[in-house]
Amino acid sequence: MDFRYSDEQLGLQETLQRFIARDYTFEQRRTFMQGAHGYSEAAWQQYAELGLLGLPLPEQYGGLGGSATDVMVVMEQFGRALMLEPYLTCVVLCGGLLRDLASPAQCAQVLPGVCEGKTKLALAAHESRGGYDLAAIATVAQRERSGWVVSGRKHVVLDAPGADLFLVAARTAGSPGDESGISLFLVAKDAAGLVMEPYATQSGSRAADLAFERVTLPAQALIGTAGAALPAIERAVDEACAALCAEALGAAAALNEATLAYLKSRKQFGVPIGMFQALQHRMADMYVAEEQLRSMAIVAAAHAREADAAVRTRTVAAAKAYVGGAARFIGQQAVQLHGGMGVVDEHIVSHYFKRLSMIEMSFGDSDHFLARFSDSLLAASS
Amino acid sequence: MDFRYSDEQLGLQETLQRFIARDYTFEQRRTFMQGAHGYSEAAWQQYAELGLLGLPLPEQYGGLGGSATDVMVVMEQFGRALMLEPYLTCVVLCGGLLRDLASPAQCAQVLPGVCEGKTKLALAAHESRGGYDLAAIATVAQRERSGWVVSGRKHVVLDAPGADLFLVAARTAGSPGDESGISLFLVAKDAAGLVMEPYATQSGSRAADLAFERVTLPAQALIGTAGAALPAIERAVDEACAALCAEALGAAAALNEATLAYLKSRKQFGVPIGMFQALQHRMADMYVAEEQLRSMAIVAAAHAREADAAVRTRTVAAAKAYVGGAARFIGQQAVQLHGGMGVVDEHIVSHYFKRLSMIEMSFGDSDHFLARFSDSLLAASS
Amino acid sequence: MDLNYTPEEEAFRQEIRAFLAAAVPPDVREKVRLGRRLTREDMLGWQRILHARGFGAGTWPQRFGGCGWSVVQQHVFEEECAAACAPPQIPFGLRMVAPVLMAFGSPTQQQYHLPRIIAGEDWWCQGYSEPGAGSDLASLRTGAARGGDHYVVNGQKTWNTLGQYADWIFCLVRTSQEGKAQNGISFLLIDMRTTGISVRPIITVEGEHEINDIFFQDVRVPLANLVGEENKGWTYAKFLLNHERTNNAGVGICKRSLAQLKQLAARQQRGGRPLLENVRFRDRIARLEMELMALEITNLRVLSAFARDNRPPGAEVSALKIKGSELIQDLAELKMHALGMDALPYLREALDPQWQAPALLADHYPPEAPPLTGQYFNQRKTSIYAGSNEIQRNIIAKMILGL
Amino acid sequence: MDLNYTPEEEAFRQEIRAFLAAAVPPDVREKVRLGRRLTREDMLGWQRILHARGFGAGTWPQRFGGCGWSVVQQHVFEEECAAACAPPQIPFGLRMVAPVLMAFGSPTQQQYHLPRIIAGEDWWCQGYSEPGAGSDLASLRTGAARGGDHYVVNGQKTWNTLGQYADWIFCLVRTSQEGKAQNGISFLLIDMRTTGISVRPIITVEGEHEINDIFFQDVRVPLANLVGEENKGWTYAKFLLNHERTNNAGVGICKRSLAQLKQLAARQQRGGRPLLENVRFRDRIARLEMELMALEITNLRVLSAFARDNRPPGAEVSALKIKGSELIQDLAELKMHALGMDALPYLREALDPQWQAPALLADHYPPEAPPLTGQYFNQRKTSIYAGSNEIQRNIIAKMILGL
Repeated sequence: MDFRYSDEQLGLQETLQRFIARDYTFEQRRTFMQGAHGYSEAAWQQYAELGLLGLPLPEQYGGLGGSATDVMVVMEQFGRALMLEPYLTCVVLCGGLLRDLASPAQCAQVLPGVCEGKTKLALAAHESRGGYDLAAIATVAQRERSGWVVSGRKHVVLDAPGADLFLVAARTAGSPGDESGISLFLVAKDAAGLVMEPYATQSGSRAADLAFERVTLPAQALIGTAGAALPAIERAVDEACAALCAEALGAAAALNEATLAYLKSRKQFGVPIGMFQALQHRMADMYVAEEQLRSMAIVAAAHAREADAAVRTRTVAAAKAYVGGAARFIGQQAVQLHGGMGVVDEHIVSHYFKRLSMIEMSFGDSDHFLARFSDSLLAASS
Repeated sequence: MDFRYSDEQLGLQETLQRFIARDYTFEQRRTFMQGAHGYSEAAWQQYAELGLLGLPLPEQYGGLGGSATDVMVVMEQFGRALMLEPYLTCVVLCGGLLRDLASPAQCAQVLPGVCEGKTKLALAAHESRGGYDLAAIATVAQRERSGWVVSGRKHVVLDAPGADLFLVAARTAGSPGDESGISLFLVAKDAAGLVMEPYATQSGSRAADLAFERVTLPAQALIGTAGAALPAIERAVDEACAALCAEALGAAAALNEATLAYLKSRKQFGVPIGMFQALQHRMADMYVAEEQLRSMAIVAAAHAREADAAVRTRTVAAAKAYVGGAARFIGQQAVQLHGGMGVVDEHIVSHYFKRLSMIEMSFGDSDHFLARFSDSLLAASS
Repeated sequence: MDLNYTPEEEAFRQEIRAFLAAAVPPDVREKVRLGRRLTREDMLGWQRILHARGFGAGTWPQRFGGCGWSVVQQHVFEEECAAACAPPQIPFGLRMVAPVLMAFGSPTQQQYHLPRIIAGEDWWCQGYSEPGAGSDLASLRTGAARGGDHYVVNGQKTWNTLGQYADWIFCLVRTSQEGKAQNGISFLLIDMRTTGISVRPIITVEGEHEINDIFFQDVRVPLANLVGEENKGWTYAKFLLNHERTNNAGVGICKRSLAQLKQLAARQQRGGRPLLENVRFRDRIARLEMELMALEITNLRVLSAFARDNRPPGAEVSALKIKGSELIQDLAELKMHALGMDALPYLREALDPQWQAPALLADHYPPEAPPLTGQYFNQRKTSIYAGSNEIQRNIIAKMILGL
Repeated sequence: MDLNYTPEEEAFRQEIRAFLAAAVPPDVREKVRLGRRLTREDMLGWQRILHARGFGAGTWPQRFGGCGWSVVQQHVFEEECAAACAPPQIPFGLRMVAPVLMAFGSPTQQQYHLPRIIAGEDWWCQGYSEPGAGSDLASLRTGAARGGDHYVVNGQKTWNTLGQYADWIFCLVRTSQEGKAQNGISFLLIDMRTTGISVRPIITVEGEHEINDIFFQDVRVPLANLVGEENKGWTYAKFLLNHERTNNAGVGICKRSLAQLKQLAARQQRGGRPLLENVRFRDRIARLEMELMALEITNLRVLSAFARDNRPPGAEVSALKIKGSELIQDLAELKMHALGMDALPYLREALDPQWQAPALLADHYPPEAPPLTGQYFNQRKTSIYAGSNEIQRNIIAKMILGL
């Protein structure tokens, strides 16, 4: 039993921290946010050089074959620095999904470009009018001649504007809500009939709605077996949720640090406000929440690639729900303790708060995951 | 709009306060608890003389025809003094049920004795293994010759050991869970075949389980129309819940007073512990909770006899759920702020805490009533 | 005990309701309903409409052109305004500086300013907080030095709300360093067009320009613009703070927010069914509605006691502030959650009334959606401003509980 | 990062589990499982069984007869004990006075007392708190005056747990009025059979005799029973408090409580269906299980850091105390709620192991039911004793956050 990062992981962490201190300050981030796709392409190339982009990907495709805990190291720093690049969607979510589901030929076609920072991926899976259900897919892929024709719409596709390729979940059989019949396709951003409506997100990155208007794909665009993609998509989303827990940890820990520093420096009535016991106790509760959040992020990483899908799903659900609640508590209280300074754009506190809020809302809010975990108790007892 | 008690109500309140100060101190209460039925028969006779026992009952049967708010005045003082007598069950619940459901002849037979303190009633309605559903009745009453034969069991019949007559809900048609088919019968405590298993309750009064082993009743034991008693029982339980909200208000307010006094008198580290800001803020939250609780108790009393059953039920449900939660908060925090003194039998604080807890558990806990209220939102929207 | 409004109050409510149904401009109503940006003219125009009907200042005494309503009537008015999606009345003139002028201002000040406030001619803003003086307001440092028939003001005010629209600002300034910090403060009225005033926008968490820093560099203010006595400003400031706290509960706004939440929950889908049918989400709504039921009565209890005893609001309003702010925050939070993944888009242009959802978004993104996430972020301010909820708990502990 | 126990630790767990399966007397196991009263003999007897197997004192060094287990091993042991429904080990001797004697006691004291503690021959109790000295322990007033070869002790201790069973009491007494309050305190070992000691039961909220007042009237205590130096007792007291705080999370007990809650929810009926199928109740269970998942890892993180760095527990354990106490309270609360109306009966006699439910009750009243409501009441103490959760927050603020 050892809850420390390994020496290699600590090395990676230190590398990232150095990078952030020099190339990813809050002010630099503000300019990145104004970039074409809402992030720094230069930073992305740096990540490629540091090996981050292949971290969880197989070595034969240029990756490092790292674990979910390795990813946790990276995502924790992404949270601390509020980094905008599409690491979660491109590397963790889509990279992991291809790793698990794609053929060696497909992996060899796409993953090296991901590892090298030349290719960016995004997952087009949600379309359920604000719902989170990955089986609620109405987009249809029909076999035609030697390939497929995809028609349908995808909502809030994270990091879509900067993506080169989309992994698109479409139904090759069954009806919305059915667990089987869902297939995954690789679609280039410039495919004929693919329409994109891009927009910013509340925490500074970009997303888009997509419409597939009879988009024609070759046979080899199908990833994995037709109709059997849902388990892999769910696994990839679980791994992404575990990574989000780590990102929340980084942001919450940094926010607690900022709040503690503010309590010590901000004076009212002639003394630092950290002298007031009610605020001391609040800060103590925020510290405790961070410790518990950290534990759940560790649990999530440890189970993110668990072979038993039921155990993985219920564990990640518990972690995402718990982390969402703890991050909300820390975020709201940090704003409160900062007073007016907590609600202004020029101070980083509001950005941590927004990011923590959007982490909770991504892939399912705390109620959604509480429900999954709670319902798993029924299965366990019967 | 006027949220004050009327002059008559204030007079009643003052009378009760004088009575309590002289005849119902905490130490006197302790001896009453040891009495045959766990309360003071002398106090009961005093209530009769003060007119309390007929307060909500019709004047033609010796009552005063008072409102639910009049009852609120009494129950608030019952809460403050932790009074043990079966006012809630005998007068509010059973008296109100007879008033609404019984024939004039039946009322004339029973209610004068209630008003005079000669007859005590208890309601035998629950039997659902810890459930709160008033329709879950399996006890059966069969027509035989000119009367009825009742068979079944009733659980946790409050104040049963001291009761002279029971109002017994039994099924004359249908199956457990059906809303129709439930009838109400008047059964004497010494009826042949009626077996009682008495016990104390956690807050100092008494209750019992009852078994009806082919208890034979005359035709006139039926109260109201056969099979149609449930709406009246539900109404009476709602009125009892409103009265419990008032009792909780009295207990919570007295507990807040005791806690505030303790904060001012108890010294640690050389100062009264009420000097510590964290405890000041807790006490402020307890004050706010009491104010909100009071508002909900007022709402409950105002709607306790509302003609529209749906409005009455949803309003009382909201009040009982809210009051249960607020009382739990105040109770737990009062114990916490009292430290060790909060968890000992010799100090009144633990008794307030216990009573508040049992008020929440009676007739349905906060989750139960939240569910009723929440589900009513669906009906309202459709 | 009578929970009902009097027949007179009910008649008053009907009168207000009928008036509002006709008077709120449809485009403005729609902006309020959907949370779109309001212009300066939208708000001043609404004040003029109210004034034309004689409803310009509900709680002002009639001798100043107000309606002289009771606090209960004012509550009814505000509740109906919220229900009718009327824009908010700008409080800085009507509810803040005006009561101070009525109590402490010179006849000249009263005669010039009060009619212009009630008629929607001048927009006022507030100059209280400074970077080093928030909850601890008495430590303010913006100075006003006498020079001839003028004060010369230098310093900085912050957390100034909507000062970019303002014609006038009322300021607390330091006119003396003697004695306790509270003693040397004066209350000045300053024309925003005076040379030396600059306004720097502060963008708030949700990306909007709602507040400002105001800088004063050698700003010359006529001595006649001093309210009351020099160095007595602290008294007027406390008087103002008490008046500011009258509608702390915000019951009307909470009711509209709850109604919107329910509509949203009835329309948003989860797994092909309305979100309202999801017991977990519905329970969260139910809890807030219970809280609102209690708050409404608590609020009316406090207001009716004030009206009956004819006294100004006391420390009881601190409880209303705590509960009201928490409730409006919780409602905003739940509305964001109702959006699910649709909470993520940040469509700044969508707050413009002209905005039409692109076809792709229109498919799933409800018309109420654009402001909701930002409102959740922005509403965190309600437990911070006008005396943070921590300050309110201090007030309860000290003034009510005697701790 | 490795969340797994080592193969050695796993083997250790299996060894403990096998031992417990055979060693816990079935009647005692059943009492623990159903929350029935344990006798003094049940608890001392269990200590003797543990001692006979060499498990009498897991964390004591081997030179004092202990096992010298790591904190992780001790955690595994306690978790298995809780799962096996073994009775608790009496902490006052083993975990409180013994570490003080090992560190500061005389060889004579060590040689006499430690073997008797580990062997379950003596029951110890604690004499710390006084009516005027709770969280502010240094203000204690029980005095010990030197007279010849004795101290003469006069005063009162309170919140004494299970002193009615005790052979010995360790006391903080005042031996000097000089200097700071902390300076004049000494640590005495007192034979409970000494003339002048009287024990007055304090009945706790749930109606049981768990704590006492202890009165000392001219109690003669040999000077040899002083631990360490006179007037240095505060140092030993702080040392003890740090040692007391090692198993603050109570993860094993929480796990057993959660398992019981789930069993209860699977068996209790609501509307003809198991309560566990009620989504509202199940969600409440789920929230507590999530909290426990987090707490278990937080606890192991703290313990493994202590073990690795070979250092005594630090202020981190305050977080474990807060979360652990809240969780055990919440679990007790939920179990009471699972009973519904059956939470109301108070059957004092039902806590006796011989009790059989009368036929009428047996019909609906589950065998776990009798103690549950009382446990909910009683568990309120866990956020009060051993340093209230407010004190724990003070510790975190000061020691960890530097506020």
